[in-house]
Amino acid sequence: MDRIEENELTSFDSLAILEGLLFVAGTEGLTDKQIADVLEISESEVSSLCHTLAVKQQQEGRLFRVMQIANVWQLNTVPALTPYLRRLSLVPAPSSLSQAALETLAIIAYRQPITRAEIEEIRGVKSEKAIGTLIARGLIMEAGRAEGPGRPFLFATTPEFLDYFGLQSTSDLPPIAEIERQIRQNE
Amino acid sequence: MDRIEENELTSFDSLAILEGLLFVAGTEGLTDKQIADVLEISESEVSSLCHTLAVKQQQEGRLFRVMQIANVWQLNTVPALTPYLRRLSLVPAPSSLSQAALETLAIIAYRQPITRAEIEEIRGVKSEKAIGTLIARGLIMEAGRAEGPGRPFLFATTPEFLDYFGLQSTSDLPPIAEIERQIRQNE
Amino acid sequence: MKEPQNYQISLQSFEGPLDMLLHFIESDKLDIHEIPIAKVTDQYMAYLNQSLEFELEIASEFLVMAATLIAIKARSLLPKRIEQNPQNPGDLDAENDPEQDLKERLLEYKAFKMVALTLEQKQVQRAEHIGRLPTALEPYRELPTVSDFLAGLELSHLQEVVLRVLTRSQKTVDVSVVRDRETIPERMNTILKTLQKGSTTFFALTKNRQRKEIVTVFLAILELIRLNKIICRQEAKFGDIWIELKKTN
Repeated sequence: MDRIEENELTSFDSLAILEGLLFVAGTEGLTDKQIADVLEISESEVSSLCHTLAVKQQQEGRLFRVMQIANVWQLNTVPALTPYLRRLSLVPAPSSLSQAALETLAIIAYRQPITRAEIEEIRGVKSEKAIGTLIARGLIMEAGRAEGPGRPFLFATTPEFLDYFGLQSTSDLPPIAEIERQIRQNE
Repeated sequence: MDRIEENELTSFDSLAILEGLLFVAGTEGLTDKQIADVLEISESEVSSLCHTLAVKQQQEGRLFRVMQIANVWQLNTVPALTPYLRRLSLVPAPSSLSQAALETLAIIAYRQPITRAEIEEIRGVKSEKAIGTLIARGLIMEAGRAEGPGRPFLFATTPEFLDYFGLQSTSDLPPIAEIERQIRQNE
Repeated sequence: MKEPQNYQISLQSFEGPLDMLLHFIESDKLDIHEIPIAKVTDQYMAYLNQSLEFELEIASEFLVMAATLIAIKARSLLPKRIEQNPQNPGDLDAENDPEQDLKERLLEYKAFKMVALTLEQKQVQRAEHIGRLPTALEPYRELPTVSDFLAGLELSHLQEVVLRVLTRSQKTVDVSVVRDRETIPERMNTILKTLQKGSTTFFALTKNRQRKEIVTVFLAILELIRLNKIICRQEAKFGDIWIELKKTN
């Protein structure tokens, strides 16, 4: 009896950990290997664990679910939530952009597609919160992944961003190369 | 009996919807008003609903929780998950603020809106660099100009400041007079 | 210079002269209000001299503080110019007492340093609570248009759905009924009337119906889409199709 309970606890815990990890991973998702490494299980067990989690989420009536998309596992909302998201999208959210968000937006506009690490290198400070704000406001979006270790997400401005400024494409942004050159010379 | 079950179902559904909405809002979080509008409840009911959700999440052993920070409700992981997130490098590398930035921020938090000269008067050193860092990180912002010669900029903390330190409002910090009194007494 | 630890600490270790003075006071466990200014001044000047020896750059703030300390020390050595009047606490001399001012500044600075420490701890605690990047609500914001709803929906999907519904009750499809054009306009009107009461779905419209009627519904919907009267949306392949009236402005 004790043994069974212990196993149940362990299995329950792995599900909770798995769900927590997927929660933070967001749309980047996690691969079989990543999940297997963290939970110290074999890669072949990952799929079954994810399905167990999906069943648990369904049974508990949760409106987001683990699903496998393009070889990564990620948490996504289910269509039943859509009407509420539509309603939420119509509730006015705080509209002004912080200085940090504005800077981040400007960098993304001129240097897109760009990774978070590259943005942070240019700004010299962490920019996660600013990126979150810009995504939530529909000003930037994830646009593929960079090559290299970790294959981090690339960010780009949305079509709505261009529409707002009446631009056909980002190449219509006022040029900065000349100004940059002048700044460098003055330094 | 039927009626009770119906109520339970409704309450369960709002919790699932609430969690789904918070999931989508991510680090941006949702205000009382946003939640109330979408769920068609009064703003005064939001807090109790969120607390019910937090209890449910805890009972179900989930490793993320609804919490109120900086006047918005948001879903965040609990510290128990941090070691696993570390293994996946999903935890942003610690980038704590410098002592100078923390001191400057402390002064602005209590004395806002405040000019750079006033900050430097209290700290006894130049604080331009610290102010620059804090602006870039979105923790403080320019909030108008002071009267008097040169009309210097006034600085104030941003909502992100509250979020960064997990504060509900600046009144979460102990009154500075109280701290000074303690220092006097301890001597 | 007397204490060897002096060599281990440079001016750069301090956030400024106030920070350095606090360090002396705290390491000697002194009360801010009882600081023996003479002793602190000596320590302070020793540090400055040490920094000069090592040719370290000394920020002007440290020199200003040195001047203040020396002024206070000199003043403390002089006899009081005016006797303190106990019945006049707002004594001009007391108000301008630089030693008192310095002590108040140190007290205030120490209080903020303690807040900074609290913030440092809160920063660490907060960092343990990690959220996820938000999902953009922009796609939900605008009332979607026909093309939004139909994006990704091909007629072949509609065909698949209708075939699935048809084969749900019966294995074979009687194709001949498709030719029954007479009822399609009628069905279109019925659907439009239903939609005026609210949106509906394909499954709802075809529930408990004969396959002949189902085909008619399907064709009526196709016709209504073509006429730009309704909006259809299918969340998933083989899923139900949401149907609503197109608002005409």
